[in-house]
Amino acid sequence: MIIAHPLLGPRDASEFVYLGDAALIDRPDWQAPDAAERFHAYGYLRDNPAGAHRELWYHEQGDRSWLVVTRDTVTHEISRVELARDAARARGRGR
Amino acid sequence: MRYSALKILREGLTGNKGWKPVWREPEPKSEYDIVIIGAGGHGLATAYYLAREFGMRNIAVLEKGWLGSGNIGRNTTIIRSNYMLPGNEPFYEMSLKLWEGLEQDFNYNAMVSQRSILNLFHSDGQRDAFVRRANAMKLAGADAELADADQLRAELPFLDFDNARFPIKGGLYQRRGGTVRHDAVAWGYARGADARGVDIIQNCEVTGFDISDGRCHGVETTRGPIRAAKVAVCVAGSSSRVMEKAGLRLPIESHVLQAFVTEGLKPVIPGVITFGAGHFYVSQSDKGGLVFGGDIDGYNSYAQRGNLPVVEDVAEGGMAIMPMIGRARLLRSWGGIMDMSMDGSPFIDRTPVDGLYFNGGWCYGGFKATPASGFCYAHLIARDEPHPVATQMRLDRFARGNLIDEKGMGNQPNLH
Amino acid sequence: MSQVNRITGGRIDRSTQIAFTFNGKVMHGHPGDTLASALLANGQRLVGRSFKYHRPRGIFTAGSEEPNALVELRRGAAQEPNTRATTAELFDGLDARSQNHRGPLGFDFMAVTDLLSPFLAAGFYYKTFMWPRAFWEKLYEPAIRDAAGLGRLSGQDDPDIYDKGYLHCDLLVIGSGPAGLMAARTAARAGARVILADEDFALGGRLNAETLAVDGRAGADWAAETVAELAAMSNVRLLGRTTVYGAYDHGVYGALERCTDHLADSGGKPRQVLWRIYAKRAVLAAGATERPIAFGNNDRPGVMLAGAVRAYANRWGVAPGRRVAIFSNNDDGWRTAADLMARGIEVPAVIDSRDRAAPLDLPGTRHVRAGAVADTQGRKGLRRITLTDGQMIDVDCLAVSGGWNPNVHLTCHQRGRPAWRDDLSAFVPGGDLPPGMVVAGAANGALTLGAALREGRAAVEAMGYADKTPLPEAEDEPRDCAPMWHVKDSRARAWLDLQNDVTVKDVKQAHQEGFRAVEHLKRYTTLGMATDQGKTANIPALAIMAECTGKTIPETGTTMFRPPYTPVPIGALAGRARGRHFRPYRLTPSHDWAKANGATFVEVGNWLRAQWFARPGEAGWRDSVDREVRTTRTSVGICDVTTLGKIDIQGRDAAEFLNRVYCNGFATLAVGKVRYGLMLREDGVAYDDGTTARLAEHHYVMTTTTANAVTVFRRLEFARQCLWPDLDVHLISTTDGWAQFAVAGPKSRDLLRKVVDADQDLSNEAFPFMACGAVTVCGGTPARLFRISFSGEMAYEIAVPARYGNAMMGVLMEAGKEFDACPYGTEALGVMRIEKGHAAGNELDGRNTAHNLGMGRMVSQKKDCIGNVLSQRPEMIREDAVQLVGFRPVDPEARLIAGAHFLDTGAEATMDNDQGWMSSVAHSPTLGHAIGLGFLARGAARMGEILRAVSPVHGTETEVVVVSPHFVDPEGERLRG
Amino acid sequence: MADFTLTSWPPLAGTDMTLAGVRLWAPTDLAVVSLALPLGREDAAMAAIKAAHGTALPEIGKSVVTADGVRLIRLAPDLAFAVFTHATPDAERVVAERLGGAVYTTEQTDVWVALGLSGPDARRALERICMLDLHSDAFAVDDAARTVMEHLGVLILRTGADDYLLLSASSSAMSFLHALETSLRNIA
Repeated sequence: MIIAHPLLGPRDASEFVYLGDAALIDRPDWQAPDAAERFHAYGYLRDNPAGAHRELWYHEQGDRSWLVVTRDTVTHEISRVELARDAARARGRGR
Repeated sequence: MRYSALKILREGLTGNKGWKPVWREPEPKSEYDIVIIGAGGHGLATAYYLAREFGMRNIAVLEKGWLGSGNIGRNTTIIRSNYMLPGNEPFYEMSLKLWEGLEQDFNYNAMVSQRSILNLFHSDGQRDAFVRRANAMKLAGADAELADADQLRAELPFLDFDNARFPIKGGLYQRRGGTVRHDAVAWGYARGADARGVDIIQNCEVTGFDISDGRCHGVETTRGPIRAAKVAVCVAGSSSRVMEKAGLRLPIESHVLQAFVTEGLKPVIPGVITFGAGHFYVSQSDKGGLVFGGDIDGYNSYAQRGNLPVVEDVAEGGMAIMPMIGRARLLRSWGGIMDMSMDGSPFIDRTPVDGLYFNGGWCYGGFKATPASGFCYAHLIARDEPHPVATQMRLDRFARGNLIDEKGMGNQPNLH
Repeated sequence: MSQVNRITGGRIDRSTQIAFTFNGKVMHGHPGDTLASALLANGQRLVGRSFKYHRPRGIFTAGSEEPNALVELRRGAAQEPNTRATTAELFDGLDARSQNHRGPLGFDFMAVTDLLSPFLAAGFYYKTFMWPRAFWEKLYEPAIRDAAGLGRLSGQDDPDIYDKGYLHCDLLVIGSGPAGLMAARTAARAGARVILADEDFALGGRLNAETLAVDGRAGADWAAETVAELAAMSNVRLLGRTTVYGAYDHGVYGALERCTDHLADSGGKPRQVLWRIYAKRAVLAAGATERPIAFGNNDRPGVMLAGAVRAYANRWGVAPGRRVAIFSNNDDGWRTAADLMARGIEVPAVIDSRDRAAPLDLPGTRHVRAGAVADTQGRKGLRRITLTDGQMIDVDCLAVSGGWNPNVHLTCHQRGRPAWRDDLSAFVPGGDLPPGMVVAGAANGALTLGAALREGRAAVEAMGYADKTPLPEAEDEPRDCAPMWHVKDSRARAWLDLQNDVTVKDVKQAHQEGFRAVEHLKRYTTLGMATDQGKTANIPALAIMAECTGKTIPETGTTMFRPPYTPVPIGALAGRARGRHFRPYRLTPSHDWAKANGATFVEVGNWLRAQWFARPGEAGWRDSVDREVRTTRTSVGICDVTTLGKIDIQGRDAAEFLNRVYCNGFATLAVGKVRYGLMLREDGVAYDDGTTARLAEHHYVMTTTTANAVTVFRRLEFARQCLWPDLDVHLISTTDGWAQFAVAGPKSRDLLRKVVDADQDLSNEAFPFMACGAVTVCGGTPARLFRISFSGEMAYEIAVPARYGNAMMGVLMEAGKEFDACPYGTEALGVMRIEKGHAAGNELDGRNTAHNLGMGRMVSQKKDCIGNVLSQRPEMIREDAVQLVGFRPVDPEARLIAGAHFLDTGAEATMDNDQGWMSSVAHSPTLGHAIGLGFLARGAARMGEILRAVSPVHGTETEVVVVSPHFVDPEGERLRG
Repeated sequence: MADFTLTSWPPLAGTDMTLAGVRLWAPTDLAVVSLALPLGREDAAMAAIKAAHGTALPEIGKSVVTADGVRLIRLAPDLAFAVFTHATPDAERVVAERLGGAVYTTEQTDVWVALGLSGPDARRALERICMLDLHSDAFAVDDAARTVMEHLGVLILRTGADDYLLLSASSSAMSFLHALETSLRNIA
């Protein structure tokens, strides 16, 4: 597979390490009253769609950036690649 | 029709005209006591044991494609019970015992061949972990045997002892481990279930569940609605897709695992051999092909195909431990979709919906589990309580913190 | 034997004669020959035996689809089983043997199975061999395994080397026939970066095997000119002898180049290179494969595909027979007759299954209209054919054509399914092709030469590559084809899969038994599972199944095509990664010193570390390790600990960051201080531990375990980029940059005072336990000093730039001479950490929590940190959970075994009674007996209890006492000294 | 205090060979310092770099050689390497002093080993291990990229039409050398 890195251009997926669903960005609030349930869902439950999947890849043999890649799990077609840092900020994460 | 050498002789002399279909092709009825979704190995085994052990007869097994088209027909055919944790080992040992009597039980030669499985170790730490595991196996009534490097050198001279990057320090044998002709397992169970009245309905895809008041009353299918008192999902590889129709999210990701076979060769490899410092395991089929595999591709996928890096990684592992296979040619590759669970262990459980049962999360280890999975699932469905060897295979174990993590990799499915 | 069947013409070099052997018999051929063409030239018709019935078999095709003519090539370790004679290039000294027979090829003892064939029908083995149970492994299976298989591996290490590589192009053209050449030429002239690959050693595809003209000259000459033009262009790469075997995601193609297989000796060069080709676009111009028609005894040597017969005559100047009949359901078969007759080969009859006039006027041969072959005679070679009307014709070769199947394989490697075309009676590429791929020529169902040229150009024109020159002129030869899959009137067995011996009857039986889905058919009968993957067998078998079910062929289905297109050696897929170069290895900075000073090395992940340093007179490793421990505990020892991961962490928010990634507090660590940190996974399980030093206000250096150095870094980057993207934190690995040495023992300070430059005060007051700082050593070399201890002794770790590491080891030893300092390896390190009860890899196994490790109280619940929420799940903090404790044997002489399980006295050895397990053991030279660490249910509350440590796999059990895991200096007085 | 001297022992010192017409050698006096740009203060950091070196940081994937002979390689939005000839083990201090605290600097010299590859067939040799497209249309002179070769992380730089500089981890220097040497032998 080839991932079109937003800064570096097309790179072979074997330069990357896969983590999983990009929902892992949405780490729950540890002080929420239902933190235990929320962390359980965060850590263990997955949509696991057959189709478009936003997922995290790490460019370990490259610039060390984490990327959010939108990839179809049936065709493997990649439709979008973002820097995870930007995606995280867009999801409201900061300090 | 009972199979035997005599029957073959009689048929051979009369032009093989008398063979009957191995299973019927029934039309679906509008209602069953139990509907099993998925005519793979586990689903067919479940139907077989429900009929044979629990006296249930009014059962349908619904299959989207042809029976046995899932992972029962795309695996590396290995059976073993060399697990470590109490949540797993008694279950897999039960499975191995069922394999040992299976062919006589269902009168079909699935070529259960206990030629042994060997897991090599390459460091003291690995050895310690294998000793712990071997002892857990023995405590569970399984067989286990440690071999040192000298013994392996004598038994398997083709392994790379002298020039290896990671020296072979020994191995853990399970002599009762081995291989089975995978398709024949599906066929044998199908034949046995069919003979006991189970309707196996191929080309019948489940499109939805009939759920009201927290209870499942049946399924919608491409061949019409079917009512059932109990609906048992058994579709590893597609678990998330099917359970989503019942409104449930699972602790599962779907990943592709590739496997490979070489051209036929005269016998060179006696049993199953597993590399401990790279991703490679191999056995030789009765037809002579080296059947081998390695790691999953590592990304979520529902495509039954993988990519080159893993093919190369597996071949590298093979050449690293047995450089004699360099001139054996890879003939076919295939990919199966694995239900990779969050701790690497499976589920046989009720769901929050009454009357709806779930069996899945087998990772890449479902084949060896087929008989026990069918038996324990049948037990759960028939009696509404888990079989004693499957009490920990629960969907809520993550919420409780009772992990069955053989590899110690945590909640990242692609590392199991 | 001479080349009795060599005729005139052909594209071989007759000026050179080369010798080869087949089954030890010396034969001759010419450069340009394949083994198959040379065997035929030498009149060798019988070349092998089939898989199941051991039937005599000859050469069936002229390409990689060959099911029959498989040989073992070369000798000794280089022996190569199952090699297709039809693709093996002839070289001087080639040594080939037939395979899969017992006794000589002509009198195979195993041919008895052919007589028993009524009892060996499809799937017979599923129905028997079940009684008695124990006989399967002992009797039946060994017999089956012995009979099965084809060629033999040598059992020796593959002597050749292999390589891999990466190529990039705008356009990959697969196949160098007319369509491929046109596509490549057009794109190349337009400036594209083009790779043209073909499995054959001679580029040109079928043009080399045909007599058709292009632009008024022989097609083969036109091909050669075009190839020459392409070869001269710098933007073109020609890859002959290269099979593009797989189409992978996103335009990555796998290709195997055979570099030295056509040479007697590879000369130390890679035998094959596995290319990964990154192609923006691809044209699949892989041609088509002819299919046979099934009829009685259609498997005899001498029954061949018509296109192959023609190829042997035209390309290789070989007559596959002297009297050749043609059996065809299409016009193309007639061209074989015409070409053979033009070369003076007698063609007694063309048997055309169609009831229509001859498409070619061929005086001198007989047209059998609406005819069919019913049976054949000739035990080891064809002698006679019998037609359905009863007439017999004496022939020594029968050329069969059942039409052509486009080679759609690569179009299906991703999601594509072929589509049926009634006019061709064949599957052609359907939808869902691999992105970027277009198909041209025969592979696309354009079976005439003119159409192939047109499609080749059109395919790349659609991509924007234009060539204004006129298209080469070529005819659209007649290609009418009327389906005929098998001769229904044949009574004798009619073969579909020649290699695996699957007959028409087997397909019918599969249908009868309910194995009607294509995949059931394949799996039950083994159809298409042989080395040729059913390239000539699958479609006819599918058609026969369709006849049985009354459905159409496309309704009946097609089978999946998966990589590889043709088999690929495992050695090539592995490339260079074998032996010691399977994976890179890492050396510590003091490796050379250690090697020169008696070290034994051990693999620790990718690292090679000194395990112990033997001294003269020591009887074994235990002596060395005991000495190293004693010396360290009584004086001073030195250990290279460079392998621990080091991560440089800088930023205004570094402190906050560390406080979130460690479960214990880091917000208050002062500059110049070090703290132990425990890292959890988000699931609450203990993951890694190490120390982190604060070198400056915004500057820290973290150490990780050796094993987790890479993954900890990855997780930190995840936290930094994905969880808290607005913290100012920067990470960079410095693991390899600093050579780091533990200097441990009561004399460590004295030793370091000799090495560290004097401006650093090393007194306990100035540089206490857990102090750190930048220093200089040996007169100004920058270094870092940490007062930390893994051994439990007063100890330091000193780091110098890695280039000085080897010298530093020598300097430390030199300075330590007066204290009898010794180097110590990983074994002594391990003994001392067990004596101190420190968890290491065997304890931090990814399953244990801080609670299990006895560090539950370290997990702060007062701050947000990775893992603290899930670490509090009810079953992870159970009272009766296992906890890390120490063990000593009741009998001080007894040994302990890591991996033993704990049972109460008197309890039966069952899993239900299992109380835990021993994780690490050592002989403690300090205490003089064995010690162990282990996990025991409610362990912390069971001090002093006596248990059994059982190891059923060793057949041993030992009584042990539960003790504190801190065996030596439990109060930690020494390290603060 | 006794006098002890530390001699430098770079892993590939002395490597210099010509195979397949390509020179493969190990420069051992290259210093490497990483420059990390503080979050939110990137402009100040860039300005400091420009002030110190007279040249702005290039785009990601590019490098530039400053007037004082420092090659600045931009590896990521917030990360660059400064590579220059410097024999003593104080490269980080030298760079840091010039940047006046506006940039986080880390000594990287001994983290890496370098191998130079020069000759018309250098690219053909690299083809065997480097998955990047090194055609000059795709990887021009002064381009830089981190990638993986034979399981080793490598920073590859094109320093001339037929010249490359490759950096990889110093602990695996012997495997790194083996990878390149084998590539040359296999195309010879």
